[in-house]
Amino acid sequence: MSSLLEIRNLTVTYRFQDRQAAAVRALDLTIREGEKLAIVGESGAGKTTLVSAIMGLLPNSAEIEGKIFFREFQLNPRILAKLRGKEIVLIPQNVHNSLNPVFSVGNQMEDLLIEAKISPNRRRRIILDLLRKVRLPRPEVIPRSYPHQLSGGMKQRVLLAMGLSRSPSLILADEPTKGLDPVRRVGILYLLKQLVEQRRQSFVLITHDIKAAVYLSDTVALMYQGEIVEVLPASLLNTHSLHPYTTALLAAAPERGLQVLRRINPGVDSSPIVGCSYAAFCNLCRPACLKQKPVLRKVASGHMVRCHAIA
Amino acid sequence: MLEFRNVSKVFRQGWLKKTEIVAVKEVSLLIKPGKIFGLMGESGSGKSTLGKLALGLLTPSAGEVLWEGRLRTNLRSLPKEARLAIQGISQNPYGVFNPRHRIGYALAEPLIYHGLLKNEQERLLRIREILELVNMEEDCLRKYPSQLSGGQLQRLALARILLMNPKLIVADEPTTMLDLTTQAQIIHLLKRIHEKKGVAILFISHDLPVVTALAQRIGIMYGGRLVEVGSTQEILTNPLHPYTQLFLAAAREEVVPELQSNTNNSKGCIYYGSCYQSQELCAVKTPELIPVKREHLVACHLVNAAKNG
Amino acid sequence: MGDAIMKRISFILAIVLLIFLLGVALLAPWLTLHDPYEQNLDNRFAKPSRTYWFGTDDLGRCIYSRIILGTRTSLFIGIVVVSLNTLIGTLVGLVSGFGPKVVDSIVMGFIDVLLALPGPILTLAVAGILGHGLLKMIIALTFLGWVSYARIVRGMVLSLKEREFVESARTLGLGSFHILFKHLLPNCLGPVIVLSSMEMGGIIMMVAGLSFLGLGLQDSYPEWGAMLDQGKDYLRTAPHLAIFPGLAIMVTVLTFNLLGDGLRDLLQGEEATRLFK
Amino acid sequence: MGPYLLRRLSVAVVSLVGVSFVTFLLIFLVPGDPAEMVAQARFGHDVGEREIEMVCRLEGLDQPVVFQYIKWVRHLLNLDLGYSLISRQSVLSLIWSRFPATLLLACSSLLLSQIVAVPAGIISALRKDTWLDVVLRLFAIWGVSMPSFWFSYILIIFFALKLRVLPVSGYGSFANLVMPSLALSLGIAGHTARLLRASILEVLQQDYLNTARAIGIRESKIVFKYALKNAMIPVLTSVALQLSFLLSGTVIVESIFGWPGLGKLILDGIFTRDFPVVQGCVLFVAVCFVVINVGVDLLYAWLDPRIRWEARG
Repeated sequence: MSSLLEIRNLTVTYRFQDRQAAAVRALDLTIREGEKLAIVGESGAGKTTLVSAIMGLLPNSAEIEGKIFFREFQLNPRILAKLRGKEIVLIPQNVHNSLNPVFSVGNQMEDLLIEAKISPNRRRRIILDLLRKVRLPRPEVIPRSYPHQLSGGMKQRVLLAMGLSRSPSLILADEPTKGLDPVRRVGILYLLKQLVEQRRQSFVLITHDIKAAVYLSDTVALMYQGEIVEVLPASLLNTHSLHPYTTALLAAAPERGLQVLRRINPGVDSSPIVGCSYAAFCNLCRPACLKQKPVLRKVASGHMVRCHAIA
Repeated sequence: MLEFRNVSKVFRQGWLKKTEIVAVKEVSLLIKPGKIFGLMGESGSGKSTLGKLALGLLTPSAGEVLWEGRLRTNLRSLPKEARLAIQGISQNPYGVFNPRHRIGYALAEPLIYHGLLKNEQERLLRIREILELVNMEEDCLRKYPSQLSGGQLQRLALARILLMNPKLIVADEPTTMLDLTTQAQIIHLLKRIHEKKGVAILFISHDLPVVTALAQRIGIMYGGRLVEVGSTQEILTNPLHPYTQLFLAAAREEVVPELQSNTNNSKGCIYYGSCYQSQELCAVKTPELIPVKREHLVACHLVNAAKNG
Repeated sequence: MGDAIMKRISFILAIVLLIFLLGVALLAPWLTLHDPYEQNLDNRFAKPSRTYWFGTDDLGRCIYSRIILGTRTSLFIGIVVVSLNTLIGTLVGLVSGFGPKVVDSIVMGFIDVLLALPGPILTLAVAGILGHGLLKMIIALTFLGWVSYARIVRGMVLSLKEREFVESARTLGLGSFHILFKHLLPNCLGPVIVLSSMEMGGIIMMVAGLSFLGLGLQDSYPEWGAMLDQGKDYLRTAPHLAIFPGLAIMVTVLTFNLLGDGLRDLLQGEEATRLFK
Repeated sequence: MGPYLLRRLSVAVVSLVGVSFVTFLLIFLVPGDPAEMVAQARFGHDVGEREIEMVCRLEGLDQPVVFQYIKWVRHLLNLDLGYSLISRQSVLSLIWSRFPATLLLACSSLLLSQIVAVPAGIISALRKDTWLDVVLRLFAIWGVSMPSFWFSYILIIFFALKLRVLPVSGYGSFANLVMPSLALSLGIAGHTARLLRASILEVLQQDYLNTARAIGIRESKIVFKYALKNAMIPVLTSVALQLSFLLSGTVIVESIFGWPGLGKLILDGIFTRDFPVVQGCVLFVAVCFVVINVGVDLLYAWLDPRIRWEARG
């Protein structure tokens, strides 16, 4: 598979008055054609910043360094403006405020089809097809409704339908299962699974939900403090993960007995400039970890780890 | 000790209060001292409203909330101890503390207000003791809420209510906004407090694994009604209500049929529209919550019919 | 970054101007060049000069000295009226937002009717009917002035009431008055202060307007609006009669508007800082 | 929409009742005996006890307040606002004769201010933090801080006295309209530009705009369709308020430029102590106020579907 999206040495820093904070640090990532990738991490790991950087939708307070290539083209705001919707699409996290409250759903969907230069007489049918595809109940009344008349789940599906409207090569979904109860969560997971499997295009799932990541993707990348600490095939996540952070994260799941493996190493900076960023909480921490930043090293086919303690 | 007797809560909205939203409908439930009760259900099932009714933040539209046999509807008429016996922690730890007060003040405020520990030395000692219990350093007392993380704030929220010596803690989705690792810490903490202090907990959540890890008994709510109550073991191994079965299957990540929006059919079973085995009776008569076994109650005509027949 | 500097500069400017205005108002008697009431009919309409910085008016009085003393009048009325409005409005808003629903409905019904009244013209009518005098002017300006504060405070209280920290204060058994003054009021103050600053400019303009129409204080009293009114017949021959008092009004109003903007940005900045953390 | 309309109209009716009551009460603010006042106006300054008593009985001023109010309202419902104490004309006909002038001035200055303010506000928000924004914002805050009466003087000095291109005062020709409109529109323009800028900046931060970008709506459409409609909603209220203000608050400018409108009528009424006229004008403006507010609410509901829904739900 050839690479679809390639991120090289990406650093994103937020500035606010005289303070600054790096949300993504020197990150390298390749998404191949047709790959289903999950980026897993806790809040503050920089997941959302990463997708915003890919989409070119970072706020003004963010400074961006590094390069992003899409099919060999280096992305810049002008190219991105053309690619968004057509080639790359983001399904946002906050579904409640993601549709414009003063326009009907149909009106907003139609705008997308106008962008795609689809003739007016075909638009209605296409909209209905899309709404059926995301399995919304009563798809014929949805275009006439306004966003506030829809439930959160319905809005999420409408956004998904909008994202699919131009069959983009890459879909990014930001936390689609966040805060959902089991029944709704399974509903959206199943729908996503169907849509992802039907298509040969690439899919990136941003989530903190490990089970969802395993269910929907072939590859999982774990993020901690703006860095990718481990990449491995999804099927191996539960059994073969190596990084101490991954281990701690998996152990904290209720099914694994809510174990707290993370400990606090006294006197270690929790966001160091040199050294491993996980050193402050790592139960395998050794002197080398404080002095030098580990690199992402290949340990097996399709498995990479950023850790001094893992040879 | 905390008892809901046929409690309903209806919110009225709109012009001339014409639109009624039934959040909780005819719920009867007993929460026993020193136990952890897990209340589950989808969003909008009324579980948070029930929590607020327990805390006295809402008054029931019908029915009674009793605490140790006394009506809890009029908080002012209760003695201070009974009033403070139920305390809560909420979903959003970032909002629990007044952004303009330091943590130290926030912790001491209720003690000062109620004149519980008048001596400043004693007060500080007690606060230190509690901080140690929740694993927080003393230097947080000088900080403002905005300087602390969600996990830390949740622990401090817990510390503040522990200072009141509650007999029941209503924990309304206390970990949904927290990370996995932080969630594990808070759950452990709740468990430790429960064991050490013998305090009862009403744990409200839609996260089945978390609830089963904590609770001894579980109640399932749907559409404002309690549809099934039983011991954790019993619910996990022998769920009887069709909705409970669906909920458990979904939590195991099995593909489940999608729920129809429940039509506001006041006559029949609340789950009628989505049920895979509904009968004629279900459309016209609301099933009552009836024990099928000791300590296992279900509100379903089919289950009752099976039991009787 | 440019924005931050611009904001800072205009805010600093506002504070400097405010200190200047307050200083002038406090020290007015020592800053005048001549007796502001002294008429000198031999020296009417004198152009600005070294002895009469802003010239003299139609009665030969020193315009500069009258403007200096007028600062006192404007700021005094402005501060009194805004304080009264803020106090009444905040109290009504707190009671309405936090009290029982019945009280809220009644108060809000009342406020809705007051808001349906045409504010400026009613103020004018009330001032006109009541007649001249300081107290009457203050009454006319407070008559409807408090309503906007009440509405804002009520809205804030209603939304704060739903916040977790107020709910938890209630379950911790804290009394209503305690919650009201210790938790709700401090969180309402920011926007109220911003509104007060913005209103201050409006009130000072209104005072000048009423005086200009001859509905304010007594004629001889040094007041900017009244001075402008005196200048209206001499626009062709002696425009300085009208130019300087108007300038004083504009600078004062601008000061409070800039101050309000600055305070609002400060408040938003504080919230942003909280979010950033 | 139906229930919403009904609700708005019922609120309007309540407001009208309140307004009528408050205006009725105005007469009690008058220092001294209203009967004496009426008698003085009718029979000259040196009235005796007998005349005062007669007026008192005739006008029902000796009856309880409630009866007087009911009587007053009954007159109002017959469109009878009473008669001027000075000219003896009916107040309503006086108002009708003056209203066109005020309406003309109000509309022209509102139009003028919006023509300037809307582009200024949009440019200022879209070019945030550039020198253009800084200049526009300075203009806006200056406009808000400028007393209309002083600005009128400056206009007169410059255009009428120095350049001699416009008449100082008067009514009737287009040239007469220019300066009063300018004087009134400055403050409104500043206000609207500031509000529009803030409103657009607020909307630009909303998630739905970023989402629209993320799913591929072009930037121009995002700004001119998605952002602008949302941003205009709060501005609309303000414009309506300005219109109400213009219908009443033009008193100063009308008196400076000798514009024969409602403001001048009120002011003359105040000075001649012609209270029925003052009362009638206040009531008339208040009714306009209520009508405009209902209109704005309907427009609001048309623009923002959430409001329609809220009323239904």
